[in-house]
Amino acid sequence: MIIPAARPSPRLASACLTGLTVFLILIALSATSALAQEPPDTANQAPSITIAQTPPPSPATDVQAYDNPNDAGGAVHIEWTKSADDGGGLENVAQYAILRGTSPSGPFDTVGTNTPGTTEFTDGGTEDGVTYYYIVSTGSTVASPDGTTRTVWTQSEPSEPVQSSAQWFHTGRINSLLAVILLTTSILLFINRAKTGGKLFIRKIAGLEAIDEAVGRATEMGRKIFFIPGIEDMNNVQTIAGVTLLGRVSKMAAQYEAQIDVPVRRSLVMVAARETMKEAYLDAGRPDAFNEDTVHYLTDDQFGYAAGVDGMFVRQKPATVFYMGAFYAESLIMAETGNSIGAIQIAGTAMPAQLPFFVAACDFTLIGEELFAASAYLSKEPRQLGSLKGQDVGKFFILIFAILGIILATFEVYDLSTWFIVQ
Amino acid sequence: MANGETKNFWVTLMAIDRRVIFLAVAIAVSLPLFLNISQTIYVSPEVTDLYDSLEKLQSGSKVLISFDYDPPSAPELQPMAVTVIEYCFRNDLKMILMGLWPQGPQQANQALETVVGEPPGASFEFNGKTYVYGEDWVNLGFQEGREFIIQRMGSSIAAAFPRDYAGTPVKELPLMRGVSNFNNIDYVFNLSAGTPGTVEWVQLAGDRFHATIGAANTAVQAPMIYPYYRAGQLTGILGGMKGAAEFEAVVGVVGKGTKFMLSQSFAHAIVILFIVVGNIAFFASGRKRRF
Amino acid sequence: MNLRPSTILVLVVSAILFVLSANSYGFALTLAAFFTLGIFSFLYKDNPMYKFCEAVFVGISAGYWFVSLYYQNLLAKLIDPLVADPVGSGAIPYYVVAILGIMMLMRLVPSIGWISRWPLSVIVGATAGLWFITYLQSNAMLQLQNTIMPIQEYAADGSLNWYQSIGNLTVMIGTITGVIYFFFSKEHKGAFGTSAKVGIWFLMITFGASFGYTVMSRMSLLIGRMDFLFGDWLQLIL
Amino acid sequence: MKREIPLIITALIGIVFIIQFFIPHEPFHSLSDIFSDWFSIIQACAIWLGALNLVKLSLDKIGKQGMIAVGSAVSLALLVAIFYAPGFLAGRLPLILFLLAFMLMFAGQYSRSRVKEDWFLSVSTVVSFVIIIIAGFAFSNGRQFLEPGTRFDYLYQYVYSPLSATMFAMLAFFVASASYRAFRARNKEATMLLLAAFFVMLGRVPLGDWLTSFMPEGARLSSLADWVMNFPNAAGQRAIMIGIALGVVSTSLRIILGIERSHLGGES
Repeated sequence: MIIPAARPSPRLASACLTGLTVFLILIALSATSALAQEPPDTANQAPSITIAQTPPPSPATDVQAYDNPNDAGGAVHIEWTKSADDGGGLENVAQYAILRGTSPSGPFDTVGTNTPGTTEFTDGGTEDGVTYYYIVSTGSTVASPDGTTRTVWTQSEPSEPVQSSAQWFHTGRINSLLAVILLTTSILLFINRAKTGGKLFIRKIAGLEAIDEAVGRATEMGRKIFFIPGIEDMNNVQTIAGVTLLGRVSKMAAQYEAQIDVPVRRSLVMVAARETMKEAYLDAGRPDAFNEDTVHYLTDDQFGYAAGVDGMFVRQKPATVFYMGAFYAESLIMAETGNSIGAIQIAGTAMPAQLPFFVAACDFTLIGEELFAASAYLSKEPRQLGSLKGQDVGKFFILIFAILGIILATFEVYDLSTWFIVQ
Repeated sequence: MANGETKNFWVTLMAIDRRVIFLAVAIAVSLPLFLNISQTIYVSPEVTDLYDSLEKLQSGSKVLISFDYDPPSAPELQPMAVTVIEYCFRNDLKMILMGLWPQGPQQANQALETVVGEPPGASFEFNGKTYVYGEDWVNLGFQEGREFIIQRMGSSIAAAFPRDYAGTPVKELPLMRGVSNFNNIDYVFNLSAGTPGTVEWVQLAGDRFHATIGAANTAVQAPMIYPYYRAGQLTGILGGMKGAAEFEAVVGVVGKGTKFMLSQSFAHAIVILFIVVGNIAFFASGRKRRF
Repeated sequence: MNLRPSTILVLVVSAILFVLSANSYGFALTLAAFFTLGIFSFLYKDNPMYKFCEAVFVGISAGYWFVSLYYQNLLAKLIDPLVADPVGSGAIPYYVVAILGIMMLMRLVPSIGWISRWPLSVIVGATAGLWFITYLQSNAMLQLQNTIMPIQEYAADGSLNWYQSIGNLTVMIGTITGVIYFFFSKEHKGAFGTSAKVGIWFLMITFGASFGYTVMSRMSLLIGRMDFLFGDWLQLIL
Repeated sequence: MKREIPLIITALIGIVFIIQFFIPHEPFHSLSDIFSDWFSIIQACAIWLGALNLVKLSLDKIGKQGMIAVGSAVSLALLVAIFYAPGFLAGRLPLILFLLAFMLMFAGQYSRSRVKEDWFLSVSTVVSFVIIIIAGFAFSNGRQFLEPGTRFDYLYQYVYSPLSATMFAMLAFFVASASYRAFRARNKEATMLLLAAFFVMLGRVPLGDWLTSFMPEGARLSSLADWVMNFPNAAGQRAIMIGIALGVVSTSLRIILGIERSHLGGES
């Protein structure tokens, strides 16, 4: 394989320790000096508030303020009961202003406004540990005799004292935590089992047999095989899977003595593809038959690459074309030309927008995760195999919960869906 | 042999020069631009739902409109942007414009210009009312950082966007007073052509910070976000040019979306025709294979 | 193409002068039309005009990002705060990220290019950490949550809403069989195999819908260009 | 050193973002905010890197002749700029730095230049890059460079927009041509796909309703397309979405734990 597996080393351990120290220092720094301090809120420059006698809207009542739950502090949540003139009565409420003070007698500063009909507001500008009192002021717009309009306000009673604070655990996310633990352990367990040589079963993937047949066809016809490993670089998992499949195709080609051609768009992919092919030819016992120029770089330009591949298709009329990796809009251009010259085309990609076109224009398509499964199946690489199995555990639980939940819900026994709401 | 000749005919038909097809498409798309045929626009439920969610907003509510697209997707998304801005003006909603794509703020300015009829400047008259920059609308500009910008906005919008598109500190804009994060935003309208876009807005602004989101998408992206709509993570979806036309229909404006629908009909018709003829030719020429 | 340096010089200078002076709307539209037609000329065949337009596109878009990112990101988010408070403890993170940013640019120098892995690992680590949670929450748990529902749904008057109920059932069957198709630990045989087969049908309908929508999208883009050419530029559409 | 430190950085930052989801308390909240800001800035630098790399590659292809041309053009532009806008040197530090860097790169490439066929194209790329940079940094009112009417906006509207929009509009032609020559109902799956595509394509434009106007409302193609999009499509997309979500979770986990290192790019 191309990527060296992880090996813990003494150097790594000491480096870890250094890193951890740096990390702790960072934490300490942030705790003492509030690293991400935001500029102070300019909320108290809000428009001045006139308290007029007539015609005042009824006040909001029952103002309740409490610490905003499950946050890092710095926020208070305020709720109130609508003014009698909001959605009834005089129908003259224009807005609510939320005012904050540090004593029940004031002074109060506006921290925000909300529209009529609303009954809550979150003040995100509080300081933890300071006691605050809130009042909600109900405003209505009145016309003055001189034609201008102004807002008259009626204030509510101040709320009970409140302090904001930070929480150590988000209580709405326990289910999420359980899911994280479940997935993490099963993925790690399976990777470990694959590493220690445990047998992991993966179902037959139909596309793989099609590959063998397609390589055979090229030999029969005496024409070339083209392999396009996508247009992304080696840091894309789809490209890695594509290159793994290239190994399989090359081995078959070496055995059948079929000619293969691999035009690539990225130079790193070229290096990786050459390595893989060399190994495959060696495996097949034909190292002499491998020529490095089989894998060649065309251009980095997306449409330029597509045009280049097109030209090669038309001139060389390959019997079989493989598209395995990450593709974008150029998939269409290449698949069309491949189809028009009568090649058998086998595609595999996890790009959702390109899959439909591959299904319609190719003879066989590995859909999404099938590409990764095929790669894991072929390479027997512990990371790939283990992750695939770990994900299967996740899918298994999803299937069980879905089926069970639907049955329980349909017969109105229990609503299982509430287990999966994450706050 | 007659049979051989027919076969030859189909083979020739299949091998037709691509440029002929290109020309046919160009004509099918351009011709209807000159025609004036009235069409009934059917409005789908996902558009009605989005409109209803907008209707629930009280006047004075703050709507965040994120322009996450560039000129290539403008034919689909610009009509939706124009319509939503017009809607906000009509219903007296305050607009906070921004972009997760660098071209977004400029597309926003262009959309404003389309609605107002001139570059908006610092203030302008519209429908007999004066709108002032900083009080009725702001354009926060673009920030690189993909979904991390949304994540940052969840704790502080002013930290994610320290200055607006013209370099004014965001803290100095009256509209942004009291807007600390998503708690103070009543609605998020996302115009998206890819990544970062609707998926990120749903995952972070919606699911993590509990904002209400309506999505306008290019047609390429729209089918993939239907699960979010069904799960209530989105209030509705406007998908592609048709979504734009439907949105124009419910809001009651006649814009480019409606105007282009005829070309769109012709274009779809010709693609379907191509698929049908191509398949007939394929099967008639007997080029079936083992697979 | 064999242009002499002097010709290039003239071209370049006139281009720059043009940018500095031109503001005429009509001329600008013609310029835009020129680039539009230049790109479309590829459809006839690959030609120098297309290549030129493409080269300009590559340069202009790189420059566009370059300028945009400077003013809106680097200036507003890094340089401004450092200029405002260069010595306070609050400036530490900004200095750290300034160094990381420079390390990123070091890739331009091949011999010390490896140092760019440090900032790169910030990007990769942050993305991995954030996605780990967001995908689990929004794309797995909440989707499961919405799949779990009673099949039957009642209308406001208490009667069975057939449209919605059948729809619910469709979503449930489609989701479950689709997930079964992507389940790799069991052979597709018997009832399990049948489910997987149903799953692939659903996937095909899904791809069909995507296909139709993608065609819609691509055609819209072309309509936009045609509208520009015939409407904005030639003023033929009223 | 070359490998371990990046792995540690990846792990620490990844873990902070995960912990922060469950523990809202400091320091994780502030740390995740800082890292988000870092992400933003580093990403910006990465894009700068891409742009500069492009210039470097183009310079490599330009060759001596072109170098002289571009070099003269840039110097000339600088001169014109200085005369055009007095006080130019004051507030335009980035531009001057860029031009200096450009000159350095230019000189560096000059010594090992190779004349190639496509040097004219490379010249075009470099010149367009330089033009928009100068327009943006020197002649677009500084931070107000996005205001309608600046030269930067002009280049955006009349050069960048048509070029990028047309690039993508070409795909319409390719889709049409592929639908004629490549999309075949070759098996059951492909047939099903194409049928669904038909209904959606027709149902999503007024043409579909016009064709089925003899049917009662609610049974026309538009309603059918609605149904396909909202139920079978949503179901299939959801299955794919769940699969991808689990894939992302496991990849992220492997990256954070340092099991997956392909992003660090091969050998140290």
